[in-house]
Amino acid sequence: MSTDLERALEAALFAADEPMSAESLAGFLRDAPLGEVEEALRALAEHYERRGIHLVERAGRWHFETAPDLAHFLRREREQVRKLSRAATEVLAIVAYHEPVSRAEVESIRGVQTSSGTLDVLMEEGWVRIAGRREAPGRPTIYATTPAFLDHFGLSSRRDLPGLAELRAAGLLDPVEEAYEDLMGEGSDPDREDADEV
Amino acid sequence: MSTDLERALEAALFAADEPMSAESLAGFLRDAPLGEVEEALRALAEHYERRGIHLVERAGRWHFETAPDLAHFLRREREQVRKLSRAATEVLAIVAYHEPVSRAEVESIRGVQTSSGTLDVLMEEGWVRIAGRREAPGRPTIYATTPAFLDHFGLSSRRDLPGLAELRAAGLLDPVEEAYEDLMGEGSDPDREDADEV
Amino acid sequence: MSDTLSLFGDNAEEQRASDGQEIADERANDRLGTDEALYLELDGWEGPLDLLLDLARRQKVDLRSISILSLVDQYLTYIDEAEALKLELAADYLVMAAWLAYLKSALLLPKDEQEEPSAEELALKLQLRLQRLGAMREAAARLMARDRIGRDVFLRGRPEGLEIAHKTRWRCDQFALIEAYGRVKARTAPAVHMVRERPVMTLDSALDRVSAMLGVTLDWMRLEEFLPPHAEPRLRKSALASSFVAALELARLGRAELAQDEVFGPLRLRRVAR
Repeated sequence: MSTDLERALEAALFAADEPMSAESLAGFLRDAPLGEVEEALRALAEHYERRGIHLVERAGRWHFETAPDLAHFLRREREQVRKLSRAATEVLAIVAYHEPVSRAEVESIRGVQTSSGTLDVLMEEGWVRIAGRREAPGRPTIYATTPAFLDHFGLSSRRDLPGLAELRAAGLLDPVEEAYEDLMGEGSDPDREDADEV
Repeated sequence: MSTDLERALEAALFAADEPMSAESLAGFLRDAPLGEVEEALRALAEHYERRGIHLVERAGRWHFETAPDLAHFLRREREQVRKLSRAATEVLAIVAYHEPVSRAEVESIRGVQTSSGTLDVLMEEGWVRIAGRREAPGRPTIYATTPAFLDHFGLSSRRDLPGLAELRAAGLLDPVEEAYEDLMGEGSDPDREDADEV
Repeated sequence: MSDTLSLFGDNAEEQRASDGQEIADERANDRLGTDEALYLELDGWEGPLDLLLDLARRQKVDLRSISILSLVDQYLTYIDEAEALKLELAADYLVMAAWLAYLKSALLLPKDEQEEPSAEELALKLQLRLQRLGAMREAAARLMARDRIGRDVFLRGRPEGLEIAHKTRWRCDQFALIEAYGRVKARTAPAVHMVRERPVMTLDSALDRVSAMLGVTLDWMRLEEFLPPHAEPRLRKSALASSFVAALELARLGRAELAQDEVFGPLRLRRVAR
């Protein structure tokens, strides 16, 4: 059974927005004797020892905190699946086809600046890893794919990635404009032909 | 001795910055069975009943708060409650006891026009919300109280409104016309005899 | 809220339970201390019904057994005195006064001379209204007297908050990967410009052809007549352009004259006789 003083201390510490010393708590409680306050604090701390909340003293000031072993309970992960962005997919493909590559090389192949966040995303997902540094001026970091990458994309090795010849045969290397025209139906635009010929 | 579940709930409710339903607590605690969570909450509430902090349920959501009997010394430093005007107090009571209620109905009970600021103050405080429109001529907006209202006034549900049952039994929540018809219809109400005496 | 609660008192609950009524009563007492106070607090009432309710409470009886007639008298007296003091009364107080004066006279009339609705009905309804307002006023006081968060009970001073870590899983399939590579390669492949071979008439051959044909006649000839007669359309366009430039060149050299009668009209050409 907790004493009235313990109850009052409990409430005061709970509502306080910063840790409180025994002195200031005693002042709060209509100037209760300091010795009694300290004793009550120790009794309270003992009561909470095996509970989900602990009463702890740090640098002479007391506060409640959640039990350290429960920290993982107080954090919930919410997973959210999103489609990898076009830029990230391109970077991943370049790393896969050219590994190991530096960021500068990825950019030169893509022809576009690549934000550093893009490689971070790929590394966080576990598809790309840092594969060391290139022995070249500036010793740039180089990147490569991981086994998890092969797993996820159903490849047994990087050699399974279709080569350039196959890409071409599949129409995947056609310049964008031509591919567009293919889609729109070839030569179906006689006006356009005439327009070319003046 | 508290169980692991109780400890986890204790910590979660302690750390939470808003009241939590049993469902969301269960979700937090790695999807613990709802029944067990509810049971543990009741056990915890009982444990805290005689302590300086209470675990209370308001509108289906749980939170810790300081014991009411310790109010006066905690209050010393922190008067956090905005003072409500008398008009706002009355409008709040009318909304709470009659909800959902239109502004015209509030005005007919009070016998005065309600300035729009009054309802705004209550809505800003988060105690009153718009609850749709009444399917009646003019489709007037109707108002009701919020879970935050129950929270603030320490009510588990609207059924806990002080004197609600008595007011209802006495017909004091019925409109005047209805009450009048009832009185005339029965004619056996001794109160009415008194009332007629002029 | 009473200040008499002791820190560790056990009877706090009971005390608080009666606070609502106390508050309502206190306010009524404050308000109704003296008649003088009545006038001075004119702004304190929220309309005539509020004033009537306070007057009714003065009768110190249950609202169900108040005397409407004496209530009407009190109200009318109050209004009269307020007017005597030249206090400005809001219109609704005067409207209520007029209505109550009517009610009073109706209540004093013999019943059989009354119209519908009867004075008794009006009086009863007024009483019912006062009861309802009184009930809500009391309910409001009891509500305000409850243990309120931030006044009587307090929440945790500084909660850590529960953390919800949002983790994103990325989705991508093999085709999207390969397609992306194709896209990159296609986009960045060195551009090779191939010029298709096309049937053309060069300026030189047009110059030869036009000057040769000019030698044949002195008459004006349309530019089109210098073009190869059976040329396919694309060659014909090229020949037209080259022949036009050739004609300009010959004119510049003084070997030919050019004429065009109107804008976009036929362009004619003839040899300059020497």
